[in-house]
Amino acid sequence: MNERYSRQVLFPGIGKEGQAKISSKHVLIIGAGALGSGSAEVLTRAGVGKLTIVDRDYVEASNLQRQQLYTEEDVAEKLPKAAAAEKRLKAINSDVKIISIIGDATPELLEDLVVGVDVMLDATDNFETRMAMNDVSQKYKIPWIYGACVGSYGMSFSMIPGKTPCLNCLLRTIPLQGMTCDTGGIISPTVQMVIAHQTAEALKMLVEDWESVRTSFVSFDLWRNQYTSMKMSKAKFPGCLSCGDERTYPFLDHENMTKTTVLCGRDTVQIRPSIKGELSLDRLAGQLNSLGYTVKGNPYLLSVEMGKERMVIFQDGRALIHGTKDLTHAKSIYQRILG
Amino acid sequence: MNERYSRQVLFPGIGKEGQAKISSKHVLIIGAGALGSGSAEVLTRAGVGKLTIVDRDYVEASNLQRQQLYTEEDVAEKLPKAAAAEKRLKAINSDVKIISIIGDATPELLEDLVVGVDVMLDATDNFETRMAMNDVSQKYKIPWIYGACVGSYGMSFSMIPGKTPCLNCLLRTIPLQGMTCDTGGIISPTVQMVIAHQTAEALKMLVEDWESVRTSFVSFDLWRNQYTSMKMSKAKFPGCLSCGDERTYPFLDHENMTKTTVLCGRDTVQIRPSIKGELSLDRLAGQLNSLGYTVKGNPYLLSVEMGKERMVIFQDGRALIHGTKDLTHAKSIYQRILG
Amino acid sequence: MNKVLFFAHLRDAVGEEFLTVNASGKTVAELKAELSAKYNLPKMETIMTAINEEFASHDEVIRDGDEIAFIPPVSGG
Amino acid sequence: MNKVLFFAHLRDAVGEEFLTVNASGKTVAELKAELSAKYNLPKMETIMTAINEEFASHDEVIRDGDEIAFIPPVSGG
Repeated sequence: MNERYSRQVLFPGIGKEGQAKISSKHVLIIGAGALGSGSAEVLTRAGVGKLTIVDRDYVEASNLQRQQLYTEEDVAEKLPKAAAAEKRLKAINSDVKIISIIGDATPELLEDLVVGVDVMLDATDNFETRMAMNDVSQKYKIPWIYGACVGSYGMSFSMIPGKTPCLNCLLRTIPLQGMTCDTGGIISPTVQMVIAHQTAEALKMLVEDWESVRTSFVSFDLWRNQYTSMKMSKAKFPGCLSCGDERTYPFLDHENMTKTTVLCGRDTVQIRPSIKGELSLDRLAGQLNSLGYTVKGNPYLLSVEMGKERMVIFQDGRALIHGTKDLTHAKSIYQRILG
Repeated sequence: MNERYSRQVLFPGIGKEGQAKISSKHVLIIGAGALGSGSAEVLTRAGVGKLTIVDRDYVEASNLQRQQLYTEEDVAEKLPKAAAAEKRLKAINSDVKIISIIGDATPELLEDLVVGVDVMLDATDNFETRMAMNDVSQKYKIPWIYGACVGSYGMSFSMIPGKTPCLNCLLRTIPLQGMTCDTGGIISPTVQMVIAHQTAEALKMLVEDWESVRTSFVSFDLWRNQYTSMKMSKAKFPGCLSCGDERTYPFLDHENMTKTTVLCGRDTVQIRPSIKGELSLDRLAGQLNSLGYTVKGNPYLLSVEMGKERMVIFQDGRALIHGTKDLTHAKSIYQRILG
Repeated sequence: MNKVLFFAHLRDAVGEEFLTVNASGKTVAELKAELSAKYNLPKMETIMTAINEEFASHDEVIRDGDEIAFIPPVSGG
Repeated sequence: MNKVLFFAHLRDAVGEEFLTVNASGKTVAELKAELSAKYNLPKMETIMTAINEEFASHDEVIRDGDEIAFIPPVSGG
């Protein structure tokens, strides 16, 4: 018995056989923010065989309050999160093969990366990427684990293709104006609690203890002392375009994705969201105001100062990010505010 | 607004006032194992003013699977956990004053350290230390937060002197043969979940949101998908010697503590537990056997090979640790097995 | 009568952890529309609904005594 | 009748998440002694008991329909 994993092997749910399975498996984590850095640390310590982690951002001062792999030095060096994560994960466990990818988790990239993966963990900050993960999960029959949090409120749900409902069964569409950590704030214990649920589920899947995988949708509020388990046996939607008989995997389709374009000759990126809808600009302005942003507006648009950049948001969800030509950076700013 | 804590200040439960309070407070964490290293990281990232962390052990390979501040290098250097924790915590947040203490959390040390402390966090691995923390909490009117875990099972309870029941109300005595991570194993998600509860409670106390502090006793099993909240309003025991009218703080009394003595002229430490009781040697032998230890015995004693040391345990809980003269190390080995 | 529980920002908007309303005979979508208007709640189409701790679709009919919970999916991570 | 829930190693020892027993009129201590003998459970003196999700002392009397949970305090950390 490897001394390193001795306490985990002692746990009857894992044992020697389970540990051997864990060390032969490959986990893909999408996002290296709060949830991603935490889950990556848990699974690296647990001795997973291979771990791939994908992120498009670099480490900023405001991340340190909850993103557990990073230090002040990483902020000073402006390291990409994926690179900073890889450095720390390798210092923690040199047995684990860590693959870090600096980039936007587009459907194309997800389809490339998912080959040979045993479990996918959701650690992204927006529903567009989650819906793409959900379609990839169904198309390639890879289980994935949804996790999300804002403030003291968080949730998790395990999805196994062919067995459980999928995210598209539950939501039917991409929610507009989902609450994000940049609009609702976040405390680190909430992150820890979501990670606890996601990684426990991941371990069950890695040791192939499918009977123990949680079938209910968990949500909780640590500040209000709420915890609820919602049974999901009736949640499967037969007409679902992601997991039903007539499936089309709509969120792998370029048509249904946020479009980003650099506006010719200007230091500006245009963002067009996949879903046409009507934003409540009043509500958004109030929210951003109370967060300390400088917001100006009229009935048709809002203009928000965001450090070096300025974002102009129209009622249909379209936005212009002035002050950058970097498509990925612009999309990241947009999704931080609009989810 | 300090950019670093911006997402936490956005959370309405904290806000700017709460953040100012957090940065002026002092937290004492007893233990720098799984719970202690995790909670210390959360509170350091959250920007607590001062954090004192106490531990008697050094970093070992078997810790890395779940103890989040430590790396392979710390194991190679055999760093004391408190020192390794301090190093990493300072790299994470240089605003926080970190005080690390390498030593056994005896009642004397606890009484010294608790002066000026706002909240104590339990991250120890034995009930003797917890009962001493509980008495110190009552004597000096400092709230503390119990947390513990084994396997996929964990629990937490917040105790506020004068308001809630105390640990001695609930247990009335020190449990003999409590389950420990060395006998029942442990998976890291369980640790994360206990940390989530303990640190959420700590943040509520630090911002003085006493209304939001959880009054129920939480226990959960992540592998079996159980979660239960036990109401505690009827749990206060009027005759309690720790928090009742006739209080004597029994667990601060030297008489009620585990005694350790180096046996004259031999490389052996004798351990005498505080509570006289009858161990079930059969059960213990079975347990240790199934964990892979070499155990010999007769109806009066067990002899267990534990790496460099050999422990002989008698039916009344007394033990001899052969192969060491280090009192703290011997006590640590004993409590890892017997809780 | 029905107990209706609110989570996350819905709870802030309503100002209570739960309300007691008579929703018997209404569909989930009808109850959502009614509460949304009364409390000026943010768009509720994508908010999940549990009836007696079980996922319920928009057209499910609420019976007397059912406990309803509104669980907003969030996107932070 | 009473539903009795077991946590942690008690559940392993009993082999079930819960049992249905008739404990009406018994004290918590009596029920513990009975189950301990029947299932050869480890010492139960320091195991906490909840009746209907509320902490109960050893001498509390169980009534018909009460749900009992046995919650062992653990010491790992």
